[in-house]
Amino acid sequence: MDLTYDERYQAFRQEVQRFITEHRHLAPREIGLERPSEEQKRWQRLLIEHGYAARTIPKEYGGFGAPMDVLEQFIIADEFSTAGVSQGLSGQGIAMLVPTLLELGTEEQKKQYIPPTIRGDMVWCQGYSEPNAGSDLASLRTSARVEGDCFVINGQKIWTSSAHFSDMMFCLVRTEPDAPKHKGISYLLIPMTTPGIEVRPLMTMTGDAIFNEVFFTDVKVPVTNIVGQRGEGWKVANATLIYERGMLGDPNQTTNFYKRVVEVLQRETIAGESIMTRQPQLRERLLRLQGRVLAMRFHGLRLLTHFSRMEMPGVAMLVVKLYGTVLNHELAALAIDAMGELGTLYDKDPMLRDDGIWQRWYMFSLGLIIGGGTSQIQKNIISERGLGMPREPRTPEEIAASTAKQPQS
Amino acid sequence: MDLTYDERYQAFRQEVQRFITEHRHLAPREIGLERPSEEQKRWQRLLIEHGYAARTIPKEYGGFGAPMDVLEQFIIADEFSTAGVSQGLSGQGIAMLVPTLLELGTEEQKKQYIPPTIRGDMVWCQGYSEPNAGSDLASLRTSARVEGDCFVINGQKIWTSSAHFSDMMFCLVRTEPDAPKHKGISYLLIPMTTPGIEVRPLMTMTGDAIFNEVFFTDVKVPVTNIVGQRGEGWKVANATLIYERGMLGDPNQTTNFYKRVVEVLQRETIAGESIMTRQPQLRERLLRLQGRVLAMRFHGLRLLTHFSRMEMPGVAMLVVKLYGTVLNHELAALAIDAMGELGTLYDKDPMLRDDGIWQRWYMFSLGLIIGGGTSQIQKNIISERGLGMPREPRTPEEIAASTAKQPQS
Amino acid sequence: MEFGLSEDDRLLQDSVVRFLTTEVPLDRVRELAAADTQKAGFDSALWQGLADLGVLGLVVPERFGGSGQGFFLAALVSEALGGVVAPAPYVGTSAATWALLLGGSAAQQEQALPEIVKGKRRYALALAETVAPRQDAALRLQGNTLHGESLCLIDALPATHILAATSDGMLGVVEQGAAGLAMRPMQTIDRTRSWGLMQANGVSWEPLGGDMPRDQLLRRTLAAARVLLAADTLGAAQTMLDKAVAYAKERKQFSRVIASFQAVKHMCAEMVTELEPARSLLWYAAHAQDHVVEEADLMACLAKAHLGDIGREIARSATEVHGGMGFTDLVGLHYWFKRIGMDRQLLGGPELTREEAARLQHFVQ
Amino acid sequence: MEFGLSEDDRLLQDSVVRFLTTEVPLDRVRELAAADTQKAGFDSALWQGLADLGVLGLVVPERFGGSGQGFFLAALVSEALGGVVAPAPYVGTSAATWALLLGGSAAQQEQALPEIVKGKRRYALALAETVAPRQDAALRLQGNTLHGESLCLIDALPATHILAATSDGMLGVVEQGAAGLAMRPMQTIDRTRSWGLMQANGVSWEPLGGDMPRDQLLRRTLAAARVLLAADTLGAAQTMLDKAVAYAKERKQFSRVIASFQAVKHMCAEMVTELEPARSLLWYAAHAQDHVVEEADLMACLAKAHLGDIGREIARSATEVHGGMGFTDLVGLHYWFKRIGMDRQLLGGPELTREEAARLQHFVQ
Repeated sequence: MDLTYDERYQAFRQEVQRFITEHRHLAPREIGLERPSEEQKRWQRLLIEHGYAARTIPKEYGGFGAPMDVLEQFIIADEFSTAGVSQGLSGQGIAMLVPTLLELGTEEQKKQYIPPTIRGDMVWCQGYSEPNAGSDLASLRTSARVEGDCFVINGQKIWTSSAHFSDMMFCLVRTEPDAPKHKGISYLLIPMTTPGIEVRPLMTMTGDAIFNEVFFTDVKVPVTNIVGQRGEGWKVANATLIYERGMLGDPNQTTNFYKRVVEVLQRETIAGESIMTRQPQLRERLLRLQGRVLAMRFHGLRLLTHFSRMEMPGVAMLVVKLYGTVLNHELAALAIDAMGELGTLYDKDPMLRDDGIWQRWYMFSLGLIIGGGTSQIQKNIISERGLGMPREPRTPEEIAASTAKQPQS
Repeated sequence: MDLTYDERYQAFRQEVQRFITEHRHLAPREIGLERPSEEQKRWQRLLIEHGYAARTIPKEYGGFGAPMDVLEQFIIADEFSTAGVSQGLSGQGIAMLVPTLLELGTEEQKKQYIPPTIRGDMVWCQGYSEPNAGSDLASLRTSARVEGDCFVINGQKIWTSSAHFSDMMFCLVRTEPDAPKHKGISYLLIPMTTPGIEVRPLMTMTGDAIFNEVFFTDVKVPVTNIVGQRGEGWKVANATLIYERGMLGDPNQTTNFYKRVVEVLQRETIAGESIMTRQPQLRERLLRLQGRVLAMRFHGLRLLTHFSRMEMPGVAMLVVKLYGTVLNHELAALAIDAMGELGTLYDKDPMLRDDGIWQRWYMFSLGLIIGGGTSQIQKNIISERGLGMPREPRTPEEIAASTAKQPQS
Repeated sequence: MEFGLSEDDRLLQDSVVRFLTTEVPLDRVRELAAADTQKAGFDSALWQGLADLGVLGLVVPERFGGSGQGFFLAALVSEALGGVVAPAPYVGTSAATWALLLGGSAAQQEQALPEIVKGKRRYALALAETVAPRQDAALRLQGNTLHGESLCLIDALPATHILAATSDGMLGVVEQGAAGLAMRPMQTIDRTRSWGLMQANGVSWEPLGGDMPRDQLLRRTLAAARVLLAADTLGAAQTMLDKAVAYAKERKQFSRVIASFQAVKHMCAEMVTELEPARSLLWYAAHAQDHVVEEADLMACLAKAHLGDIGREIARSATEVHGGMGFTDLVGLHYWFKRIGMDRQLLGGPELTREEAARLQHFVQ
Repeated sequence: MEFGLSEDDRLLQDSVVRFLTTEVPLDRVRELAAADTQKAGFDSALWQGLADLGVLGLVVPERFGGSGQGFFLAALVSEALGGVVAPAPYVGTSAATWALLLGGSAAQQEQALPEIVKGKRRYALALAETVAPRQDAALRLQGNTLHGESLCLIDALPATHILAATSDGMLGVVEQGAAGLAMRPMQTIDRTRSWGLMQANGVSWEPLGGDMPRDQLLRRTLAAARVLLAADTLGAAQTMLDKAVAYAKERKQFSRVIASFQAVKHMCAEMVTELEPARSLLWYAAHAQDHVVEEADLMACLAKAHLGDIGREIARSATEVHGGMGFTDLVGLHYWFKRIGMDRQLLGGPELTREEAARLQHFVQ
């Protein structure tokens, strides 16, 4: 154990701090769920220029071109997060499409899509989930048949966040209807302005519509808009799905969240006395969660060390999403309980605390427990990949479904 | 809702109370895990004579011969339990064998076995479980082949409580090795003095040996010692298994247990102050458990009402074992925590509290969560029989195993 | 000895459930939830229908137009309303009816009860501060008029009257729209009922004038309200469980219905294992309000806390069984989720009501 | 930045684990557990072996014969010992070593530390009353001698010395067998270590004579002992999980290994999901004892509480995965179950140590 950083990293940290101090007046407020503003794009370009965004993306594709160094990445994230300054654009184009193209795209695709994407000029949405293919993504039904030099797409996607303001979608479709389940899928890039695409907002329990349903009726895209080979879309997507699953626990965010819960217990009162002193039962819950928050934070450092040593962390990595999402949910639940009746306020009530984040997070974190693989699926993955336990034996029907062609229902 | 009892039952309750007052000086101390003493057998005979034991067993088999009335049964149990007076002998002969014989035994079997069993002169143990057939009882391997007018038994049983002082065992054995799994089993009655039987105590985590392993080497019993038909043992046993599963939650016992936990929190101190006032976190746990204890108690009354109306309570009945065993475990855990370091005392330490029941019950109730169908099996039963959810689809191997003959390993 | 529903209980329960199934389809809930907060949480036709069914007079003696069948049935009705997340000010009105019965003067009873039974009078509850005063809110008497503020009134806007407690525990009634009274809606997660904040600036107030001592009356009123809230949670949780089981039997993943996966089965088994004994506890707590008075408030505290906790768990699990669909508005499951979340926080969350139960049993001062 | 085991750490850990795997087979544990309580919980050959491995000098500077590698490694050793439920007085001796390092006079260090490293001196801890005095037990100084009683001494009988705290928080050392000292074994669930009660009637006592303020020394000593106990739990819980997974892969029911049932898989997944982040917390708490002194006692409190809670859960679940076999003595799983149960209760259960953590952060007075 050595939690100090060597001189090179200390210097790097100071450099990041200096950048933040000098430029924070230019930083936009935390980036919301809308198309990037001009201000945000300017900030993004500044970050790229200094290597604090798109750091490891090659210069020829508009990035900073630094070699991969997870400690540097960590220091950047840590400093920006501590300072409360925007780390630039996120979104599925940057998080998922760009890594995929870098690995499996053609040279033309890389040149065409990566530069505008990382600058925020081209916004992407992800078309994976379907109403009948949730955890079981491989059973998707949206089809693409070839007509001339085009794919013609029909079907429906769901959970498509930011579809209503995206330029493009990266999308999984079934191109080989006669192939076994996992083998008939291709990975296409679809301009959202193509005729035949309809985007409908999908309201969630929080009352927001950050997701959409997207309907395709005879949507035509050139056959060159495929990434990887026909029928190999499952593999193309899976590389980044793993990436996404690993990303879903953010110790910095949870730590900040915990600190705000402490404030809630200190601030809220009954008969003028703070909840912290008046309700030892809730204090106990807070301390219990503090142990878990710290465990998560140190666990993040442990994983970081594994990555910096180029080691695979194994099961220690697989548990992160399950642990983190449940923890966020519990933190929000405690804050709500500490506020008693007032913990139920929502929307724009004048007495609303903290902009209503607690109820919103309580629900949204439940969505995260479910989303990207429910906790049930997570536990399957942990036990199988992490502990080497066997898959459930397949039933005769499953064996049939995975080898035969898709049902035509 | 009407929690009053009509006059007939009020009179009955008074009669029971009167009996207890007049005779309690004759009652033995709580009956332990040994062969009934003469005093206990005298008490048992007195109870039968007055109809407080073997109440509904026909007179010709030595019982009291009253018609079934669940409210009467409840009142008897309630009054004896409240008064802390022994309700007479229990044990697997009385609880399981006698009901089985009444339903499926021959007239000779009833006459031969029931009278001495209910008087405590004949003690039984149960031979169902085997080392390789725990939850999956139907895969048992102990075999009985016919030679002349005898079954010849070979194999091993486990979890055989009271085997070391029993006269007889009722036992499941495989008599038709070529039949499918559930269909090759027979239900035999075996004198424990038969040559070839070896009983070895089975130590458990509590340090007690209330269970045994029983080994059979060429053990011969007459072919007439079968209950029901050859190959139908599974059905014979299942009638009483259901009975056993329902019996495992006893609200009176849990209520008494809860009261003792309250005493622990009031009695134990830190720096002279009771845990009840000093540790509000533990008080909260106590109150949380109180809610559950009361829920269980009232739930018992609800089930009683169903039975008295000759209704099947459905899922409400199926949840009892899971709920009750976990609750007992949690109560013991709280008592241990309230005692801090002293909660770890065991065996015969001079400072031991309450004869060491807390740690013993903490472990024993975990055993009950596991025993008689683990909580996993319970949840299968609840979801399938209670909520109508489908069984897991069977794998090709399972289908083969349940239709083909037993593996000869 | 009958611990359970009698034939009559079942008849009433069936008729209420049948009525609500027809009258409160999910679309109606959506519509009212989307209305502005002045109108949210109240369907006047539904209320009149409930009055016509006789549901508002269950605890009211026959001489005042009710059927006098007792509190247990009122709790069953609350459960049924929770089951369909009905937009009806039932908890407030029923708890106030109970307070009037126990603590109103003969004249007050004569005036109010027949109107309640007919659905003409509806009550909000301004009691939050007697449990846990937050934001320094309080109602105080100056002379004969009421001053101050009360938060999170239950069934605030549809009410014609408000049952309000002063900070020293006296119960009385204020008329909606009285001079000096300002009532504003509070926006909460639950838009199937109505929530409000009242400010009183010299409002005319009529104390309940019966014989029951002030403390006892307040305790019994709180107990009734808590049991009704717990019953509401029970009904909502049962519906969520039913929906989860039904969805699991329908939804296919990996070529089989998800109800055949052991993990899903066990989640459902755990829900029902909590729910059924909790129903028995709730039944007793409701029964105790009428028939075991010495246990009425203890049982109400414990039932409220217990249902609050298991309701939260069931709301989560049932949502999770629905997968992503549970998180959307498409199946509307969130109305139940939020209703349960609301019930939990009102008139003392689990930790507060358990602490009260500890005091009632002299476990602590 | 290296949050994890260095190459050297791993080498040491491997050699300790290898040594323990050979030297502490389950049969040896059984044998010592069955011995009478005077002898239970101590294997002198094992202790000498640990001394020969250098394990007793990890925190001791080289000039006293140790290797001065730091507390983190001592915690790794405690984890390894918990992993095999080793009958060794490690927690007591290591915590006392730490106290001597921080708060002993030069002379005391010179005298004690080389003996500790060689395995000749072993320490019991009489500290329970500084956390939560029960049964009115207390140790008090009268003049220069010690009077009173202390309960649940850790590593009581194998000790040659006792590190004891007076009720006003002063630490000092008593010799086993000193005049006026009575030590009797206490019988607990855990027979893999030794527990005792000491009665002092004018026992000669030597206070630690270094410069560290009394309060601080006591807090740092408690923190060290708590981290060692938490590490012991971590090791024991990891073994229980490993055994559960291995058993599940072997055991067949319904024609398939139980590891292929989703319910069993998920139980194991839940265990490891708790255990891995807890390991990270424990690592930091151990590291903090040496390197982040200002967080040393807070982290120790939180780690002890957290491992105490998840240890209990894992002990239950792992037993349950073993089915009936887990309840028997046949696989010996209960030695781990009881060891975890013991660690949890010592020097403050989860609720008490969390309350201490709350005070340390000024959340409450």
